[in-house]
Amino acid sequence: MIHDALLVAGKDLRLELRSRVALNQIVPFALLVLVLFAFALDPDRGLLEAATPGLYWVAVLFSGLLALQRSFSVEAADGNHDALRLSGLDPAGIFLGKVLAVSVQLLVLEVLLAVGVAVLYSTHLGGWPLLLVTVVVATTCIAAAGTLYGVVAAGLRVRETLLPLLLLPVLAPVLIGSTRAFEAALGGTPSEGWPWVGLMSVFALLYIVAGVLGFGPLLEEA
Amino acid sequence: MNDTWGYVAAAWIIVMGTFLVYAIVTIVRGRALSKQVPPERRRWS
Amino acid sequence: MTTQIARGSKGVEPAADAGPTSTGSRGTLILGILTLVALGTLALFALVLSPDDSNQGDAVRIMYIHVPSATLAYTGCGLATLGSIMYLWRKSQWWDLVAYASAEIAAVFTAVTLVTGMIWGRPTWGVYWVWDARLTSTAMLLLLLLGYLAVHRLPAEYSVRAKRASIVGLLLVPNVIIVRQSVNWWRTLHQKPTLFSNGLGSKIEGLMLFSLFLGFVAIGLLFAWLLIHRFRLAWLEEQIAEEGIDASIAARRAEAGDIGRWEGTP
Amino acid sequence: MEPEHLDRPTEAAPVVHLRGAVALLGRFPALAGVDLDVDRRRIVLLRGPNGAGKTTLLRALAGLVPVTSGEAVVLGVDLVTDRRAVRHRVGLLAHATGLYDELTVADNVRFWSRAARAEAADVEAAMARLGLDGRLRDVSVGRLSTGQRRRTSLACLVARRPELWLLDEPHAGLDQDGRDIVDALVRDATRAGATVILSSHELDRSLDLADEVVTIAGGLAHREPRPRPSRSSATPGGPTSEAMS
Repeated sequence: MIHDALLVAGKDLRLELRSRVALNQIVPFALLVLVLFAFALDPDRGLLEAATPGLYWVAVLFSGLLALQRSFSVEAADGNHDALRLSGLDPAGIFLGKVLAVSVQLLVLEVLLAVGVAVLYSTHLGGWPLLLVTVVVATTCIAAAGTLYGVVAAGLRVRETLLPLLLLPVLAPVLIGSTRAFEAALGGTPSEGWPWVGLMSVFALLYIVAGVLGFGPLLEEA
Repeated sequence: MNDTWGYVAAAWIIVMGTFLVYAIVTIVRGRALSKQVPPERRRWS
Repeated sequence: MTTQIARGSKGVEPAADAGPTSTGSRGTLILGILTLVALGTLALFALVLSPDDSNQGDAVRIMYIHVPSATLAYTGCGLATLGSIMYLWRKSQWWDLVAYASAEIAAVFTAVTLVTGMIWGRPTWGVYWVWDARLTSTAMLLLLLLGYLAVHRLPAEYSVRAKRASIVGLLLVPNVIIVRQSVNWWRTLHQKPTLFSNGLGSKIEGLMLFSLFLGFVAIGLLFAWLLIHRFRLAWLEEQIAEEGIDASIAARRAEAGDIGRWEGTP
Repeated sequence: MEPEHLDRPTEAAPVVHLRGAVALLGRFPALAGVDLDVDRRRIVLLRGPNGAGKTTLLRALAGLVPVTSGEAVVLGVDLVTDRRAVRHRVGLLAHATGLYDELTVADNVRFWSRAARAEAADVEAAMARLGLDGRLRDVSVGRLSTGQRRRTSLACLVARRPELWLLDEPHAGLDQDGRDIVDALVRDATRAGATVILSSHELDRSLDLADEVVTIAGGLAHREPRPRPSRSSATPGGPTSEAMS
């Protein structure tokens, strides 16, 4: 399972290295969202500053949606579904590999976005332990739930519209949790943030277990 | 507090109306589809 | 309410006397009559006989349908998850259709809960919507249910739809729990405007308690009646989809009649 | 897969055994009760009009399409109860290649071969055999011609060393050189103990290659008289069979 996961993750990351779709399209999109928020909210009245954690995670969530769509569109090539089933790869390994690849891409994106927030919104980043743990846990949540619902929507003509409908309500707790944890970290009260990290960890665990068990049956059909 | 009766009435009408419409839609579709399925496959009949 | 019009509508049917051509049966007819009686009694008690609340006045009368609807919405959601688990375990279509029917009815009940909650909120809070923990998580429940229903209605083969929907359905209850938990924490960090802490002046007792109890009975009966009919409707839908497979196998074999042409060629 | 394992004498049980196999595509019965037996080391040609069910038959044998009724045993695995177990032992060359357009030829062959736990040496050998070890190696698959993609796809299959080869129109889209390679690969595979089932419209070439011909029409299979004495039946599993081909 681990061998297969690393193989699939390596393949997806190599694919990104060769095509640079995430780097050339998704990262600029995320930065653009940050700029648009500044247009929508008056940056001088401290509104932007107060809303920074929320805006940051909304930007991550939407970019994550794009990254997930991309992760499944590379598997949508003709005959790829059959090839995966014939390959002898463990479905749980495929799931973990895709989660890993999406997580790595999102983490890079989040670092770039954090730099963007620090520069554009003049946010002073602090409370590092909580900040880093929140980023890792929330990213795992988005990647795990996204990959599971991504395969539910995969292979259907309505994929692009179905995935957000399925995924966004489910990720609402992650958005709330990561935003509150960031507020706590930036506000210098990290003790308020840790329960949220706990809740998100439960979420991540739930979706990893569900994905490991459910990916096989979902890959298998017709 | 007389105006609250308006809200109460609205709530009850909307709720009962929704239930009624949903029930009728279910029944009507059930009747339409029942005709296409032989009775031995409708175990409740 | 429903059944016994039983027109033997067309001669194609071999045994029109086998039963009414509907999703109704004797059992559901009795259940339907009971439901109507219960709803009538509920209206009488909730709107006429029970006293108004010392704080909320007559607005409290919305509670007798709002609270039972909310409870049954969550019950339906639980049934959908149970049915999904049983489908994945036993691969039985019966359970999948139970899950599907409950999810659809739960979505209707959730919508009703939201609307009554908003209408109740207007006289109580002065606005239709507040970011109350219960109201917000109920709105999220509706979205989660709509996602499940969208997957179950995908234009695909039954086993594909059922399997995908069951995985989504399986996660319904865990999702609802996590959403509720997060929304609760989110709101309680700031303020606590729930309907009950802010609302009722007097304790619920006497006729009010009885009316609420009656609400649970009546709405519960309605839920059961709808569930049976919706399940049978879903069953019919799948029967019609499955029908004709036998016929198409025969038609396909007939194509083999062309084989002579092929054997002749080198 | 070790060679000595493949070189075992012909087992009594056939590699493919179908009786009244039905496979549905949605509600359409693409296979409407197929009977088919194939012994080890045979090369079987499936032919028939478009839409006859050739592709579905190959996909069913690969364990991709469920057999909903009838008997179906491939390589000793019952497809009706557990079709997944057969997948890593068969190789399917389909119309769609299933390759990643944005990865290079070498990336693709390596990924799919490693997924099947193939040896690194086999991967290189397979690419060399199909003429993919030169300039093409580092070209992304999206820029290949149809024939070159087909070769890449074949290289993935060869590196896996399957026990049962299922080739859906393997000659289509290939040049003369490519077709010769396919034929040679097929003969080598059966010599090493594998079994090959292929569908083709290129009857001149395929009839020459095949031991048996099966006609598929209307989702049913009809065996035809053999075009020529089969190598394996004349000298079952014997080394002299190579001389005759």
